Formats: sequence, C-alpha cells, structure tokens
Amino acid sequence: MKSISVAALLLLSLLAGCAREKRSYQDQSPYVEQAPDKVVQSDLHPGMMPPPSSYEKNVYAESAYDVAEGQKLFEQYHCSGCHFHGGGGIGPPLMDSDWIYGSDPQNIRATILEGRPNGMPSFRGKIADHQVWEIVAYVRSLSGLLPKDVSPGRSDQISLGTTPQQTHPQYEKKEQPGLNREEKPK
Amino acid sequence: MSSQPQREMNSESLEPRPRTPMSDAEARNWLQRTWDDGKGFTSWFQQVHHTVIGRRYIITAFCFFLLGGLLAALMRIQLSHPENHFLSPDFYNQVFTMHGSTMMFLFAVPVMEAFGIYMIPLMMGTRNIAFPRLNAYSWYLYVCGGIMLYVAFVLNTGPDVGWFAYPPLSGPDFSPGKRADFWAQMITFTEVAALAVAVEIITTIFKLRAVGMSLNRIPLFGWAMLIHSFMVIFAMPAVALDSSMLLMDRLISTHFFNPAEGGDALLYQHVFWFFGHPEVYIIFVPAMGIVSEIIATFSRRPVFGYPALVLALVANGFVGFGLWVHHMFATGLPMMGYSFFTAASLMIAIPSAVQIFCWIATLWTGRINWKTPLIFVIGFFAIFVLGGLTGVMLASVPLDTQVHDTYFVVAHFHYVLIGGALFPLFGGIYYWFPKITGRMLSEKLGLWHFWLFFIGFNLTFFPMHILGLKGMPRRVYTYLPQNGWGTMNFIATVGALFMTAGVLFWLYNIWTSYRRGPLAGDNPWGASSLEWATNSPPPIYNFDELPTVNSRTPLWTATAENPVIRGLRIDDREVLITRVLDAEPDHINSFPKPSPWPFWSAMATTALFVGSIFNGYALYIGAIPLAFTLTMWFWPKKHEIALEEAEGVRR
Amino acid sequence: MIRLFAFWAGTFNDHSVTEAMGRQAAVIAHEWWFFFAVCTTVFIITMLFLARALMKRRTVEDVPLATGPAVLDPRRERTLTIAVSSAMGVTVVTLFVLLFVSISTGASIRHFNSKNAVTIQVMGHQWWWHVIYQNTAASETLQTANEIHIPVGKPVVILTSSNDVIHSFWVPNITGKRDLIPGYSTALWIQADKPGRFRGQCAEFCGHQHAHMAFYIVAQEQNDFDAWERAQINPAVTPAPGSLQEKGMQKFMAGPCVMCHTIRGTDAGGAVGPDLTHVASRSTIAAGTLDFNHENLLKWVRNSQDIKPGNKMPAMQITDDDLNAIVAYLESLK
Amino acid sequence: MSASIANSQQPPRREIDVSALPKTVFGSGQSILWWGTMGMVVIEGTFFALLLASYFYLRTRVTDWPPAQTVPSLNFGTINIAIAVLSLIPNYLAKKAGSSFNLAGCRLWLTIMSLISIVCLFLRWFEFSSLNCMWYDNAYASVTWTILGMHTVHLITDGFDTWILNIMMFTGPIQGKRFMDVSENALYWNFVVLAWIPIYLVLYWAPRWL
Repeated sequence: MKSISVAALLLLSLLAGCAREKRSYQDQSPYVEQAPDKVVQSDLHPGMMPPPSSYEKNVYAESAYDVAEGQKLFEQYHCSGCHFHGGGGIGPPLMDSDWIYGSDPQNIRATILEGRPNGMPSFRGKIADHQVWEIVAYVRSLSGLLPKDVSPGRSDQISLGTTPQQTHPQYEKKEQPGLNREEKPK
Repeated sequence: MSSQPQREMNSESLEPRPRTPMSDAEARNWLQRTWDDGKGFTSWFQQVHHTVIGRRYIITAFCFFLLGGLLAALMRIQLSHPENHFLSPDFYNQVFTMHGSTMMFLFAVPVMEAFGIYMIPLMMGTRNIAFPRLNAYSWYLYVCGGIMLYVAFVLNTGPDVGWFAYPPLSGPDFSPGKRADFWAQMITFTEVAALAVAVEIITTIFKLRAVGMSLNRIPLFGWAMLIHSFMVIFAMPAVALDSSMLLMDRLISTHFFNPAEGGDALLYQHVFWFFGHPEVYIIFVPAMGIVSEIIATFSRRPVFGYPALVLALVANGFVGFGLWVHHMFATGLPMMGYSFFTAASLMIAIPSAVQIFCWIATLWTGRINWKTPLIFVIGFFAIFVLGGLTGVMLASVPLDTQVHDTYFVVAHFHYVLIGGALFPLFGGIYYWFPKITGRMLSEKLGLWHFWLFFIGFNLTFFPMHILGLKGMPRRVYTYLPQNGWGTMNFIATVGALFMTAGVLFWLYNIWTSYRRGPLAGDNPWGASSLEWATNSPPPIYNFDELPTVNSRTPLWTATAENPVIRGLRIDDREVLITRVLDAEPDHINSFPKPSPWPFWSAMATTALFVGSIFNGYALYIGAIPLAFTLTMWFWPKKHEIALEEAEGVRR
Repeated sequence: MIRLFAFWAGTFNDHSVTEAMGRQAAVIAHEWWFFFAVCTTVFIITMLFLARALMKRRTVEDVPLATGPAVLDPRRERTLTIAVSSAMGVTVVTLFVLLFVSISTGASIRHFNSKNAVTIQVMGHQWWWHVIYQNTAASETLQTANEIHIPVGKPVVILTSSNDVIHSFWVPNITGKRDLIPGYSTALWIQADKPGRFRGQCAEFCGHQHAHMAFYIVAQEQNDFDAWERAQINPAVTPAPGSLQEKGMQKFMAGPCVMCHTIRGTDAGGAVGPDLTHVASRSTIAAGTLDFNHENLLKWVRNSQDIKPGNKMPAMQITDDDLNAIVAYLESLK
Repeated sequence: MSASIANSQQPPRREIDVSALPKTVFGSGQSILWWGTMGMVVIEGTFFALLLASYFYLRTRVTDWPPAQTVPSLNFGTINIAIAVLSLIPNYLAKKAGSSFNLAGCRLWLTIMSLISIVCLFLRWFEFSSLNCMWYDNAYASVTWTILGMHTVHLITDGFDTWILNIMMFTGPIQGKRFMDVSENALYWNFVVLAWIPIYLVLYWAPRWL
C-alpha cells in the first residue's frame, strides 16, 4: 500500500514536474507593439487589452525556471528600485495581498506594460513579452499566488531580515520572544 | 505481523540441540531448512541472506553502470565534433551530471560494497553478514534512491548542476525547480545505504571470522573492505551534511552558502571534498583488495609483503582524508596551506607505490596462470600507474591551476577510476563468477572483452590529456571549430565505441556462460581463501561445517589437524562470534530470520525522503510510518522467544 | 623541448598550457615538462619491470592447480624485500624532488608582483566577462567586456569577483586559473611576455552556456595599449543625423536593448549585458563565440538563442529594416 | 570437496565445542550489537563534528558573531544540559541492571530514563525559542538551528527507543537479548549526552566568547 502511495506521490509530483522544469529560453515572443508613440497611459483599463491567446493562462507561471528568471529580471530591470524585494518603498509592496490594480496575471501585465499613475513607468516595447509574463509570475509568487514548487526559494542576497519568500508556516516570527525584525539592517 | 511457514515449523519442532553424530546429509538438510529464506513473491521481500542481497546489489550496481555508460556514450556523441546539436545544453548538463552521480554514488561505491556483502562473510568463514536485515534495508534504500533519480531524469527533472553541485549554481537562486533537490536527496539515500553496509562489514570482519583467522590472517580483500568501510563511516557523513545543508538552503531558506548573509560558497566545497577525496579511495581500496586476491591466486603463491600491503591500505585510509584541498587549488586560498596539501597529495603516492611494487614482486616470483582475471589486472597496472602519475602532477599547485577542471583531469580520474577500480572489478567478476553462479565465464569472450575495452579505453581517454593541455575545459556541451579540439574528441568518441563493444562482449559472455558455461566446481582457480572452501554457488548456509584457519592462505595449508567447530544449533540460525584480535570463539548469536519489515521501513524512509523534497511536513508525517515499521522490525519474534523458553537465557 | 613536442600543437595555439606566452605560464610550463619527464620515466620503468615479471618464465599449464602453490624460498623473499624497499626509497626521493620543484615553482609565481601594476577588475557573469579598468577619476574608468587588453612586459593584477555563480578565469598561455567565487575577491598576477591574442575560457561549470564563455587577452606594446585605453575611455560616437546608424540608435534606445546594455554617452545604462560603448573595437561577440562581423551581428541580434541557448538576451522579433539599422549602429561603435 | 570441509569417514579430528558459550554478553567490543551501536555513534559523531567545524568556519566569514543579534539566552539550555548530565547516573544504573539481568531494576531505571527524555524534549522546545533567531535570518542562525535540530533528532530517536524498550520490559516477553538492548540503549544515551556538551558550549557560549 505504501509503495502504491509512494508511486502515486512520485508520479503526481513528477508529472507536474514536466511543466515545472521546462526551460523555455528558446521561445521567441514578440515585443508587444513596437510603437512607443502609440502608448496612452491613462485610459487603459485592466483587462481591456487581452494578451495573446497562447498566454491565456500564463504558461510561464508553471515553470520554476521562468519564475526564477522573472525574479532575476525584477532585479535587473530595477523593479526593486521602487518595490524593493517585494517589501515596498517608493512603490507599493508586492508581498501582501493588497492589489491596487488587480491580481490577475493580465492586470499585472497591463501594469507593467502601460504603467500606472504616480510613478510606475510603462515598459511597453522594452521587455520581451515572455519576460513580462515571467515577471508577472514572479510578482504573483511574492504574495503566495503560485504553487510552492515553482516559487523561488531565497535568493543569494541580503534577505532584508524578512521572511523567506516561500509561504512557510514559520512566518509567525513576532511570536518569538526577543525577536525584533526592525533590528536588522535594511 | 507476517508469519512464515518454516518459522512456525521451527518454533513447533524445537528439540534438543541436534548434535553430532549425525550424518552429513542429515545435517545439511537441517541447515538448509534453518537458513532457507523462502521462495516466491512475498518471500522475495523478506530475504536476508548475504548471498541473496549481495547478488541483488551486484546486479543493481551493474544496471546503473550500464545506464551511466549509456549517458557517457551520449556525451561522446555530442562532443564528437564541434558545434554539434545532438544534445541541447540543458539536456547535456543533465546528462553529464547524471553520468557522474550514477557512476560515483549508484555504481562505484555500491558495487564495491556489493562484492563485500557477497564475499566477506564467505571469506571470513561465517554463515551470514552481521545485521542481515539492515543489509536488506540498505539494498531497498539504494534501489529506491536510484530509481527516484532516474524517474526524475526521465521526467526532465534530472539534476543539471554537476555531480559536485557547487552552490550558488545549485542553490535556490540559480537552480529553480526540483532538479538539484533530487540530486541532494539521492545522496541521502545512498549515504544511508552505504553507511549501513559499512557498519555490517566492519562488524562481520571484526566479530564473525573463522576460528584461527587472527587479524594478521585476514585476506587482503577483507582488509581492503575493512579500510573501505571505515573510510565510508568517516567520509560519508560529510556529504550527507553537505547535501542536507544544500537542501535546507533550497527548501527552507537557510543561508549556509549565501555570502550576503554570512554564508560561504566555499564551505560547501570544503565539506564536499572532505568526503569527495576519500571517496576516490573508498572506491579504489576494495579494488586493491581484489587485485591482491587475483594476483596471489594466479601467480600461485601468497602475495609478497602482506604486512606492507595492509599498512599501505591503512595509510591510504588515513592520508586520503588529508588532501581534500587539492580539489580547491584554483580557489585562491592561502598558499601556506596549499604546500601542506601538495605534500599530502604526493605522499599518498607512497602507499600506492608500495602496493604496485609488492604485486610486481609477487608476479616476478610466482608461476603465472594466464587467465582472464589476471589479464584484467595487468590492464589495471598499465592504466592505473599512468593515472597515478598524472595524479602526482595534479598534486602540484602550479600545474593544477593550469589543468584543473580541464579534460586533463577528466583523463586522470578516468584512468584512476576505470583503471584502478573497474579493471580490477572486471577481473573480480571473471574470478568470482564461478563462485557466485557455479559456472565459468568464457575465456575467449573474456579476451575479446578485455582487448576491446582496453584499447577503447585508451583511445577514449588518452587524447583527453592532450585536450586538457590544449585548453579544453570540462563540462562544456560543445566547442568551437577554431579551437582545434575536433580531432582528439573524435578519436575519443571512436574509443567509446570500442568500449561499448567490449561491454557488449562481456554481457554476452555472462548471458551464455550463465546458461551453458562449464561447471566450475568448488575451487576452479586453486585459490587459497575460504570462499573457495564451499560449493559453487554456496549453499544458503554457506558452509557445511564452519571452517577453521591456520594461516593466511587457509586452503593451501589446510591439514587434517584443523579442528572442527561443534555445538552450534542447526535448527536455529546460530552464528559463532569470535574475538576481534585472535578470532577465538567468544559467544554465540542467533541471527535473524527473514522479515518484511526492512522492506516496509525502506518504503517508509523513501516516502519521507521523497516527500520532504516537496513539502517540509513530510518530515513529520513520514516519521510516523517510519517509526512504526522500525518498531515492528525490532519487535521480538515468536521463534526467538520459543527458543529461549526451551533453553533458557544463556549467559 | 617545446619544439620537440611541437607536433602536439602544429601551429601556434592561442589556448595551450605548453605554449607559454606569459611569465607565469612559462614557469609552469617548465615545471610541466619536468614532471612530464619524471613521470614518463617512472611509467616506463614500472612497465618494464612488470613485463619482465610476466615474461620471466613459463605458465602453469603443466602444473595442475590442485598441487598447490609454490613453496616460498626464504632467500628469494629476502631479495624481494630488498628490491621492493629500494624501489620505495627511490620513489620517496623522487617525490621529494617533485615536491621541491612544485613548491619552488609556486613560490616564484607567488613572489611575482609589483607596486605600479595595471589593475583590472574582472567580474564573471552568466555567461560573459565584465572588465573594468579602475581609475580614481570616475570619468577615466573604462568598462568593456570579454576582451582584456594588457601592456606587454608589465605586471598586471586581475582582481576577480563574481556576482552570480562560480566561474573560473583561465588563459592557459598566460597563467593558471583562478576561481571567481561570490563573496570572495582575489588578486591574480599576470604578465605577458610577447604581444599576441590569447584565448581564455571559463573553467568552472556555471550553467547552460558554460561552453560559450570565452574571452581574449590582447597583449600589446605599451604605446598601442595607451592608445587603446584612451580610445576606450571616450564616450560612444554619435551617429550623423539622418543616417542609418542614427535610426539604429533610436531603435536601440526605444527598444529592449536599452534595458540591459550600456553605451556611454547615451541614455543606455543597463548592466545586465556587456557594455557596448566600443563594441566594434572588439574582435568577437557573445563572449568569444562569434567573430565580430556583419553576418554574425545580424544573426546574433535577431536570435541569440539559436547560437547560445539559454543566454540572457531574449530573441528579437523585429523587422529587417530595424535590424539592419541597429546592426549598422553597433558597427559604428568603434 | 576442498580440504577444510570435514569428512566424517576420516579419523576423528580435533573438535572445538562451542555449545556452552554464552548468547548474552555485555563486554565492550564483545557483542555485534555493541559494534553496531558504536558504528552509529561514530557516524553521528562525525556528523556533529563536521557541523561544529562548519559553525566555526562560518564564524570566520563575518566580523560580528552572532551577526546583529542578541546572544542566545542561557536559562533553558543550561537547565537542560544539567538534567542530561545528571541523567548519566540513572543511565548507568539502567545499564548495570541490564547487564545483571535485573528485571525490576531495568523497569525502574528505564522508566526514569523515559521520563527524563520527555523532560529534555520539553525543555528543548524552549531552547529553540531562546536562540533568539530564526534559521532563515542568516548563516549563524542557520547553523545554530541545524546543530540544535540534529541533536533534537537524536533526543527523539533515543527517547523513542527507550520508551519502546521500557514498554517491552513491562509487557514482556523478556529475552536475554532485551537486556543487551538495555545496555546498548544506555551506551547510546551516553553518546547523546556527550555530544550535547560540546554542542551546548558552542551554541550558548561561543557567541559570548568569540
């Protein structure tokens, strides 16, 4: 019986593994509409601009590799300049469950592509479409909207003394006596 | 609890200790009944005899050898010419990682232990290995670990970070997904299995030797397995710790290897090579034991310099732990320490040289019996000496900074590991196959096997020395035409073809000889050690009568004066325990009967290990079935109780 | 000696351990040939002894196995003991000689440094080399990639570091390798004794494109080096208005290129990929993978993933016109 | 048939009669169980030694130790190790009761040892909180948690073992080999306590001294 359950566990987890382990770097995705002059920031609404149909369900959110790429792009494209590592600063925090412009992948994508009032610039034409989706997936992983096995683990940098990015139960840090998160250098 | 027919029978049919006089046939019947592990599907999961488990171990290890070889062939095809697109870089990285991990963790170490499991109790003249159930458990774990790794590989989750898995590349930031987790967890599986076997072998050699086999009469393969096991015990915890730290970094966000939070990527390398260098000797020392056995048998004289050979093995064991940093010469650590490690790395050439010289001396004065096992050992000499000498080059820091992580090193360690371990192992197979199966392997096919493999090996790996000097780094999935590495690589690929053909001849030889080979008889080679003192294949109780020993070469010096052991029950699995130093009788131990619980425990362990890759809670939940199965494993058994009730507690 | 083994090399090999063009590599090459000679001798002697042992006499075909082993002759055993012991003595002495040579070689490399050396910072990235010539004045600091120019005959110190995974800096003709480990910075001294162009390659497995992470060291006479340095410090040329290059520049600045690459003197300031300010002065692109020429540039910019799968530059889907313009612009960045 | 196998037709050979040898032995290095236990002890001892070496290695990589954190508070750790060291006495008595086949003694001292293991585990719970860090804070915290966690695993396994053994002592069946188990179990607890001493010093005092 146990062997069956073990086999089932293996099978399930590893069938999921097929998507999880996909390295999609050979995907060639277009830069969304290479026409910066056409961009109008203000009158876009979430959902107004449907993504290409092939990305309806954001295949990149199923691959740990792509989410990790999203994480790196998040740093490399200086998203962390305003949002820090998800904790927020100049821009809103991304780790919590509050979403000003919606938490759907399409909403986040629209935010990245079109920008938002009060400082969020538009990246239309600057980021390859699949990279946008990778960043979307990573942003969603920050607040635990992705399954754990594709969400990135901690990264090799200062962790800001905050929680690991995984959604682990140990997040009751404040209950530990003598612990003060603010003591840590930012 | 499962019950077995013969177990019931034994507890019912308790009668006074069957003593002599009793006809040999009658005694054999009793022994057969007592030691029989049963047949059939359910019994298969309960068997505990060392020949049964040892055979499984050997077969499993060679299956992994073939898989690893297949991966090597894929790599050779990919590298046969520049800018080849046969494998994608992503797949190539998985392939070379799987090749290294398979050969190191799933083949080389287990196969040595496998021969130890099969041969050591026979050579020591006892009826089973110490802790036989642990032995069965270790095999299940080993198989589960290997299967897990290959299932992952097939599902595109094969590790792609190298068999050494250095962070940060293998860390959470640069190896997303579960690939590296499977690698690290495979380590845990094989470590637990290897450690269990090491404890069994040490105990068997120390406590289960035939009467008269004092320490200075242990066959050299016994010494080799003893040193091997001690090295396993001190080295394997290091890699278990290292892979655990890596897993924790990846899964629960610890910072062992994150320099930004006080961790250190070099810590991993230190701990890894503290295991990794002894690992080479863990693989190579048992092979030295095999070489000693074969040389003695086929030059028809005792090995020259037994004490020197034993001391050389011990020295290998000690010095092997003192040179791990020579894998890190390129990291830029302080020079002072480097000199120490250079000296230590050169020093380890001394015990190896002692062994080579003693063997040559043995051959020099022996009467040579040209048979395939010896021919493989001769091949071993040529290849291993060359590999050892390039090892001396690598010990030098300046040279190492040039050739480290190039194909020169690839050539070096294949010369050392294939030459130093695989050739003796093939020799050992030709040597012991008659003992294990009762049939001789074909000498003619053996020669084909040898020459194809020997020529193919040198064609494959000798050019790699030159490739390394010409600047070809390791672990590249391809190279540019203008680099000028094409010719040598093509030759290497052709060589790999020869090696493949050699292996096919070997497999064919095993296939036909197993079915139709000439019968071997007890001692076809006229060898001297105790495994040849019983039938081929050995009965399930190993020896009709426990042998006694009066020299280092017991079968060559046995006389009618040799005493006989009397008084062990033959209706219970009684084993004589002897003293560590002089192997005089000390006490008696009732060895366990077949049990399904090692299997279930291994399943529970597997569930726990695999589960913990995906969810930390698996550690807590998985502990429950594990604790349950282990408790059942050790729970007192009816027949033991019945026996003790019959004869009382013997103090 | 080197000429003796010239058949190994044929023509000059720009990435070979044995064809030393640098001070350090020369010392190591000497040591190599010494070790090579000693080890070859040892190998041959051992094999001769082995052959002699095997061919000495007869087989046992005529002596049945059952008659048991040879009886040992104590005198002969004593002789063997003496022979093996002397062989061991020779071995130990040889090893001491090798140890001495090794340590003295190490010492001569280690003691090689200088106060007024050229200092070059080399940072490993997945999968290219970031090269920085530090200067106290920020405007005089120059950055380039995958090509390191050094003056001939002058000590140069390479300060290594890595921002992602472990790489290893290795130019066989110049010196031995040095790992680039995150969290560590080390100094590696080199000196080229002859002018030339020497290939280096990452020697520590670093992921998908470990195979395509090469670079070149270009050793130049001091004058040439100074000229090169001056040219490199300048910001990028501005293309003439209305030219194809200018169109390319606009495309570059408006498109995704600008996210990752720096071109000094323009708005492009990304730090993910190599600095392109003087990309046209370099001889290769894609970390030593392709020669710098028009066809290769077209291929690379259009879809770098075909050439170097997994590298960080995404595939582009742009019109041929835009592509030509961008490539023309890049080619103008001398 | 080869030479060492006796043939009953031949004249009688010298016999070694082993039928009177004991089956239950307690000497150091005597029983195979002892060797098995010692094998485990050495393996785990190596593991701990390497873990502690890693601790000191990581220490050399940063300037402040513990980095930006308060030192672990001493209370629970000190109480716990005091209990552990004192438990060596009942442990010794349990071993003695085992090797003299004293069933009542085994029951008494094993019960006491079982309870002690519960107390130690209970205190260990508080020890974790008195570390003043979480494992994901930094490398110091990671290694500290891992060392204490590894040792806790040993506490749990040995405690579990003691409980099972104790239950068997009460429920029976009583076998000679159970008394050997008592002896080996005591040996293992000695190791758990002995390993604990350097761990205690490193975890609680090294941050104060280094």
